[in-house]
Amino acid sequence: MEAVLFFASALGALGGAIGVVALRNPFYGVLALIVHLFSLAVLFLLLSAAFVAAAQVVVYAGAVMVLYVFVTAYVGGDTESAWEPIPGQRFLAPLMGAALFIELSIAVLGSSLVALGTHGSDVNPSFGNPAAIGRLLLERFLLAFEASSILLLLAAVGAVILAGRRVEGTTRGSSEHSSEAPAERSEDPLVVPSPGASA
Amino acid sequence: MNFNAPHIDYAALSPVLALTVGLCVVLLSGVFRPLHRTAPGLTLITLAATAGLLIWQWGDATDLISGALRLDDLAISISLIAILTAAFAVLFSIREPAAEQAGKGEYHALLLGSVLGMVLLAQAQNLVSFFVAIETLSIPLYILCATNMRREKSLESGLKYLIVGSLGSATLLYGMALLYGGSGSTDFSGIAAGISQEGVLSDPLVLIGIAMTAVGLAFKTSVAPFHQWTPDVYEGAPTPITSFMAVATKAAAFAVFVRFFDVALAPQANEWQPALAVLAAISIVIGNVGALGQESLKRLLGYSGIAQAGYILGGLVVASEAGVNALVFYLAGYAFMNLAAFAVLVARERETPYGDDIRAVQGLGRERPLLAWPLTISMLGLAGLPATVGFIGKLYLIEALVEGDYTWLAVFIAVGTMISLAYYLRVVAAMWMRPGSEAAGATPAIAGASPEADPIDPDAGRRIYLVAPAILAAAGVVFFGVIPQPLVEFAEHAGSSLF
Amino acid sequence: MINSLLWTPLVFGLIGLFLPKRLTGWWATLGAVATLGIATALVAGFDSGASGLQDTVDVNWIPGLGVDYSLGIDGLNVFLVLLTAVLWTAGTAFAAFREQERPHLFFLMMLIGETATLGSFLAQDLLLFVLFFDLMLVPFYFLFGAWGGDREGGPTAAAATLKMIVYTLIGSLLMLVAAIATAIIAADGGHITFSIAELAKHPIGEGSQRWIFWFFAAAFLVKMPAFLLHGWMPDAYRAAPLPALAVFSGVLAKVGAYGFLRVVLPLFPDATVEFQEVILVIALASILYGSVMAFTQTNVRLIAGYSSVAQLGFITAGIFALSADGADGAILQMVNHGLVVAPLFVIIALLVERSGTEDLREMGGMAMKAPVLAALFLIVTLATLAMPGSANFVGEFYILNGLFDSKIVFAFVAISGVAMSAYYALRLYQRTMHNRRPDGLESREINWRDGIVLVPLVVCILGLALYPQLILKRTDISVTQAVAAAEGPSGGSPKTLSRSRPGRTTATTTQLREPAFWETPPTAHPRQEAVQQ
Amino acid sequence: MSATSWAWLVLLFPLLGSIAIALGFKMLPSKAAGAIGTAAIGLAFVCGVAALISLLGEAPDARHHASSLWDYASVAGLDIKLGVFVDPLSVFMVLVVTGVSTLIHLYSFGYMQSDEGYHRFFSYLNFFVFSMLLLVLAGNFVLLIVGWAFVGFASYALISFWYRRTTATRAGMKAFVINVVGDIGLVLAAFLIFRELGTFEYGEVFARAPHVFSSNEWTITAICLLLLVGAFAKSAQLPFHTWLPDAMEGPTPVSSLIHAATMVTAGVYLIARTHTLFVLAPTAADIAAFTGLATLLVAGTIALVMTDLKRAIAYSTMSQIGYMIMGVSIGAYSAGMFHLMTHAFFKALLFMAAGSIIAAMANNQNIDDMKGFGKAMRFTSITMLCGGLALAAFPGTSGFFSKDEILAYATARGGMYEIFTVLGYFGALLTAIYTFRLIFRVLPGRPCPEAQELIDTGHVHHAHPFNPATGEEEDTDVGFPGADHHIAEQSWPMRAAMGVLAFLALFAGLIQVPGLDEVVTKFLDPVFADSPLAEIVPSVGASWAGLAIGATISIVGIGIAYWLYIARPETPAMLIKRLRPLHTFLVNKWYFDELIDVLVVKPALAIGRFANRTFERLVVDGLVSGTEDIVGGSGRIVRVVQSGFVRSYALLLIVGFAGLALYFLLSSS
Amino acid sequence: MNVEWYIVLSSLLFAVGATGILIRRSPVVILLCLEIMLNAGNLSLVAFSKMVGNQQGQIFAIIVMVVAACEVVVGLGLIVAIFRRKLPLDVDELRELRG
Repeated sequence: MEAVLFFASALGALGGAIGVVALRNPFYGVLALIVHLFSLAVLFLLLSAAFVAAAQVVVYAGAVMVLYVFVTAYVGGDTESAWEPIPGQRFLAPLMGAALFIELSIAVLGSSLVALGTHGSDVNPSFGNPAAIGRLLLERFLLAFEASSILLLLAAVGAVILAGRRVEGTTRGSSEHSSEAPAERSEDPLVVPSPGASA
Repeated sequence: MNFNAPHIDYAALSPVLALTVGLCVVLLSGVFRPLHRTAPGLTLITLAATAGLLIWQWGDATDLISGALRLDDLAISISLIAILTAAFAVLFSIREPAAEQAGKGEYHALLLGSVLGMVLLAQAQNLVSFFVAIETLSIPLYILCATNMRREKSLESGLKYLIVGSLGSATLLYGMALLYGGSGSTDFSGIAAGISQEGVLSDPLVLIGIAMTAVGLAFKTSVAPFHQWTPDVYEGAPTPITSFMAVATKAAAFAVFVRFFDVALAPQANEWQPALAVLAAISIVIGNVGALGQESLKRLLGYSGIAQAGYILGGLVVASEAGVNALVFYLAGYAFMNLAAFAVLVARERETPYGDDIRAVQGLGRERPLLAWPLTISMLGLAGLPATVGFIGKLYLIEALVEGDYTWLAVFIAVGTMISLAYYLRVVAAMWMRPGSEAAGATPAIAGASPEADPIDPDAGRRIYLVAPAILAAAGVVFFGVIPQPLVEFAEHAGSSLF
Repeated sequence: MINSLLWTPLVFGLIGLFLPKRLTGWWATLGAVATLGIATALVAGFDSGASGLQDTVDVNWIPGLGVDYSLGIDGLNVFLVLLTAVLWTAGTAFAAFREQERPHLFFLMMLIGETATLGSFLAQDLLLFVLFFDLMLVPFYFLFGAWGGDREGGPTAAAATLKMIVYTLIGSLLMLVAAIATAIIAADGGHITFSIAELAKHPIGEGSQRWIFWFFAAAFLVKMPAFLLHGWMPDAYRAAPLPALAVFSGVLAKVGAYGFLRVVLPLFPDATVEFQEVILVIALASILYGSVMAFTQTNVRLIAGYSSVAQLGFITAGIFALSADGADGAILQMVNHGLVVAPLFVIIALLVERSGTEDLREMGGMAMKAPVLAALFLIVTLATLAMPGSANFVGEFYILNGLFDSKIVFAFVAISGVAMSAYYALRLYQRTMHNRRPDGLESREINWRDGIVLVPLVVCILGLALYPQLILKRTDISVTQAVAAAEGPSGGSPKTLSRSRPGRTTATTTQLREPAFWETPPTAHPRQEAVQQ
Repeated sequence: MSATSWAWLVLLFPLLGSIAIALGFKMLPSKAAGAIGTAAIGLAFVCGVAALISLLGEAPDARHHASSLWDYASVAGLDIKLGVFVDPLSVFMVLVVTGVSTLIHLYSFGYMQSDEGYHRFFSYLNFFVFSMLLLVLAGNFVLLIVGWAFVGFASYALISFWYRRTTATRAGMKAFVINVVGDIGLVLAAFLIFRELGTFEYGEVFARAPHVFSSNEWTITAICLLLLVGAFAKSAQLPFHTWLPDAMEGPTPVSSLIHAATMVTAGVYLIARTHTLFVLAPTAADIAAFTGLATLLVAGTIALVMTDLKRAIAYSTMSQIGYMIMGVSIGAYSAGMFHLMTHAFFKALLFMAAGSIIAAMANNQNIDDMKGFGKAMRFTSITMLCGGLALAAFPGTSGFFSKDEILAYATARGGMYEIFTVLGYFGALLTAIYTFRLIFRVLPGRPCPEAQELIDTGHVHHAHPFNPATGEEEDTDVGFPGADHHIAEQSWPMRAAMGVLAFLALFAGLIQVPGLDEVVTKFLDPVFADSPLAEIVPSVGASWAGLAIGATISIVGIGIAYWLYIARPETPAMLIKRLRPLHTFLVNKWYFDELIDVLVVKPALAIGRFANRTFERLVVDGLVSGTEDIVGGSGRIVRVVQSGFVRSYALLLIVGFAGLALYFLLSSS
Repeated sequence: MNVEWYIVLSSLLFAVGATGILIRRSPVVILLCLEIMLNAGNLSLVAFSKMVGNQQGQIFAIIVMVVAACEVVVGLGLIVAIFRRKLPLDVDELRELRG
């Protein structure tokens, strides 16, 4: 049963990933990623990480993906041409990908860690449930928790600065100096669902 | 279910808290229009307060928040360097168009956020806080690089930095995961214990983990071959931000580099030492030859930064106390030298049409001696000529290297320095041995110049907030070159706190 | 005392920045003169009998790194210090008499240069030595680059100077590594010290001596410059402003040779002995090549430049004869060459002013209205070609004698350089002062300003010619100690060598008490066997 | 006062004179300069005489003193003092040098009257005398070398005295360089001596040498040969002689003082001084002797065809010095020294006469243009005749006794040394011929225009001089004797000097008549007592026999000359036509210059050109530019890789990681 | 199911993501690929946390999600800014900075 689930979701994750890489249209890419994320969530569950799985669904499939959809919609998901300007890139890139994979798997398979070969230490049912995670977050990893919240804040600010300002766009080459950029807060759709909520 | 909050030593945490509070205040000042002019002031105050608190903590080492952080002299010294740099950057940012466009409050808030990331990074001794800190450091920088949104280059640099940087952090993350798997702990001490037990030593999994973390950190410290973002981002970013990145990022990243490798991965030292030594050598060569024939001074400094990173990495490679001392010392000196140079750069960028092109400093010796001297001193210092802190720093590094049986790397440093003269002295020559290029007329279509940006401010070269820092930093370069002992002791504290 | 000697120039230079333009030159000259005064006092107070350092300063400078600020004078450097002071006075005065652009910077650099040079002579701490050694380059980089002349068809002054700096720093950076390595290997885990005296007490293992020796040698040979490493010299010399060039080739080249005596011989005796021949070959090559180049050059600066290459070759050969007399001669020759080449460049400057060209072929007949200049030039020329009776001759005589005793073949080759020097020196004199005078070339008598620069130098030359012992007897003790380390294995000194023929020495020693030759010798056998011929 | 203190004074006066004139060149009137110069040398001569007296006051064995002022350079086992060594030999030389110099100064006082460089001339001249005295009085080899080089320099300075004259400067350079070669020989000899004996002092060297060296071993031979290099270079012996004829570019008094009377004989003095060593190295001695002989003959033959008055005399000088070298090398020490003295007299005189004539010819030196000066310049021609007779060893004259004494000794020594006698006499024949060739072509006959002008108007001929070699006009403003010249007839100092010398040339021989009085031999005996060769003494009878032969030979020679140039004036031309190749060979001076040019000068210049054009550019600069290119090139590569494509940056990052990971994986397994 | 499987899968995902970054030119897709790489990290973290039996890995994973979210936000913000400037949304077109 577990094996079936694993392989199914593994295929899902992998398929999603490959889809992202392969699909020319970014919009489909986003959709592929969602598949990828959900199947990952399943894997997390298999690994008895309930809360992580939940977060994965909520944060990613929820917030982040919405962002992606918005942006792709906004900038227009036109398919990119197959033209490759960098010599050797097309040949080297997959090669390197393969190299990465081979090296990593050699590391894993060649590792002498006995635990790898096992099913993992068998854990009590409370392992990874929200309570346990929450306790750890607030006790052991309090700092990381707080810091990440500040990080979110900064990211939000950044998004506001970058996307929120109506700077008269000066295309490349032209050199017109717009005086000080107007600093009024624009309720940009992009910032509203900033994942700060989810933390 | 009972919940017992961890014990928190607020005294030791105070610097971080101060920064956080300051960050919020500055951000708010930006929100309320009338106050946003006070942002720089507030930022400086925050930095000053943080620095004060850090100095207050000088000398004692404490674990914070159940071992997430460790505030010791290494952390404090590096944080101080970062804060100093940030202060300078704030001064440089006055009348900086990027700051105007981003809004002073937000701009400075992001700056402070990055500084916070650095302070945390310098203290981090747990993979999680390590990762969070390094991201807290980087993400604001991604943004800041792009803040001069009128200039395409600024945006481009932001995007490049973001993409490659995230790639780097992804690699770092994966390495951390492997190490966590290999050792079963996220604490540095736990990792050290975990990987030093029989059977795990030189286990491929762990080694690959080390490799990946090394890549991540090497990326942040712009060590070749993970350096390529450096010149582009340095050139594209607003100059004050470049100056901040060039020094502070390196310092913080090296701090955690040292802590992670010399503490957590110490058991595997003789596995990674040769590898890192080779990286150091590579970046010395690439950085120095890359800087030859650059027209844009920021680019030039970018490449020179790569080379310098190579030198500094040497201090880490030997994994000895002397090595760490040398590393901290060199970072401090490097801060002075770079800040002096960037102060002049900012001034010239604003008062000439040449942007950061080398032509911007031609004839500076006649025209603005007060700017020419600092740049000259900093160039001589970076070239490691005597009576500058650069010389002592190199001396320190070489001594550590030779002691650690890495003489060949020391020779590399020597040879690299020799190559580096070719471009450092080119700048000096441009200042003292060429007529001023003002006569050449303002033709702003120049590599490295910033065409679409930034109105010219004809007397930027006289602005106290640029000239004073320049002279100050230059004075530091010479002072610590002649009387290095104080700085040496500063560095020795840092080193002794690790070993 | 020694501190004031070292820092006086710098202090004067810095104060000079705040004086009005026209005063700076005089102020700088004053500073140089003051330094000269102190130096003279030091030499006067120097005790020729005592061995070891005299009035030393030794302060912990960077305890963390084991670097001390330790200065001192002994036989090796005492006269080089004096030479430095003398030449700088001359050079500064010469420059002060002329209009300089940006005089503040110019004279500041001149004086910084003096401090750096004095420092490298005085330093008794290996690292301090290296530091000053490198520091010397900085002021001269500015002097050559900013006040030098660009050559059409050639590199700009800046480029030529850059070449020089990079070239000379190759060596000195490697030297930095080597110095540190020496200290650490010697410390062997213990407390690190860079004190030369300490390091000399227990030399490091032969294996490490080998590469360290070459790192130091590289630095010194480039500085001199020696054959094959002189690539920077022609361009730099053609670019350099003459007052600066006078002190540069007068003093800085000597630092290299001095370094061999001060550092290499005492610290790396085994390597020194091992590589003696190699260095000697380089030295000979420098002598021959320098001479040959000198008598084919047409640019007056380069004639002087290549002649110094040859001269420095002699000095190196003297040092690496590894015998007391060779090294004595080397020191003497360093001072002599400094005293000769500086006025030579001053004179060249005057000639160029008069003829408006640096090409030998376009000069001539200038002695006509300038008998005094001609006379001074003649004296300098004769000293340059080591005319017997000049101190230079004594120097070369000692050098070659030392070489003759240790490596006779090298001596024979080296001495051919003497003949060539006669030719190129005289050629320089004749082609400029004698022969027909091209049109549009004025022959003007030297004016009193240049006179008071030139005449004292010439007087020094003459004084030394009459009494070279003045230097020799003060340097001998230290020199003997310096070579002693290396001398033992190689067996260089004349005494040991002539002792190596016991039968003879007994004869001579007994003969000392015998009646002199005009009385009929006790044994008649030489006479008879001569008769049988 | 002791002899040594007199010796110091001897040195002092000329030096002071030189310095005084040099410093006072602006205020001193020219006559005063000349006076000071002459007086200084005169005083030196007086002091020399005083030294002689105080020396004669002692027992013959004790006639030697060393004294030193201060340590010149003595450390590290070398002990070099500033010291003089006084013994009969050096005093003898001092007397000859100072004596002749005084007269020549006197001559120059008149001769150089109209020369712009009057001060310079006398300053140089005094300096030369000082150097020459230093050479002869030096107490050790180093000081000897110093004096040796000083005279070399003085000779250079005086040869190129008229320094706008390119031929003069070239000649000066040639003389100087060849002399330096000689110096090097001496220096090396000194090194060897020090290496073997551990000292430079004459006294100790000569004392130790016999005990240290076994006869003819290579070291002592080497020492002597090196000494000979110095001697030959200075004394213009083969193959180092080529500078001497060119040296005639200098003013005539210089030729007469330096290149006839004193300096060029320094080599003879050197051999005599170091005879102790040569006794130990017979091979070297013989080499010296044969070289002397060769020079004697070669120079003699060349002198037969020279048409330049001074050069002809110069070659005769060479051959006469050949006699001396021969003499002192085979052991006829006092004879050699005696010939040195007499030769100084008559050769100086000949040059003075020649100078007087050349002045009358307005600096034209070609004897083809000269004729009939016998009528025009009585005094000059008479003195010239005296000198000629002495040179041709006419019976009773000084040359007669001195030359034949050498040959007599050679006969007495016997063995292969007979060769020297025979060829020596042949040389004497040549001497007589070429001497009187000059005299017969210049003095008698129908006066040439210049001479005629002198007879008619009493004025010396004026012409703007030009350089025969280059054809360019002399510029007289540097002191080339311009407008008016001075001849003996019109200036008393010249006459005085020439008169005295004429007397000496004729009668100085009488102090050394075999069997009667042998003043010189007796005086010098203590010096050479230690030499076994000194014991060989030709019997009086043999000597007189020799004299008889010599007399006949010289008379025959003069006869031949008369027959050729007076009785049958057309024969020479015919001979030349018949012996064309031989003549050209001689006119080109046996092609020695060309030989040296090919062997030494051209190679050196070629090497120089190679080093300058090829080596410097390719190798030396190649080293620099090569490294520059490598570094710069790699820099360009780096910049190309920095393509601006963010994806390629990412690629490099991944590649770097892959490499790193690979390394770790390999190291783990 | 053995932990190895998870790790191998995660490394595969990591490689795929990297390849994506290397070959795709639209910044949006590149961000997506970054997500994949980070998720690969997460997967291994969680797997290891199961293996070693402590939850630190899971915490780490959560934090990583947050960080990833931040990067996304900033990245998208940049993309929008670039788009607003009428600059091409193609990383290969953005190469003013080079050399």
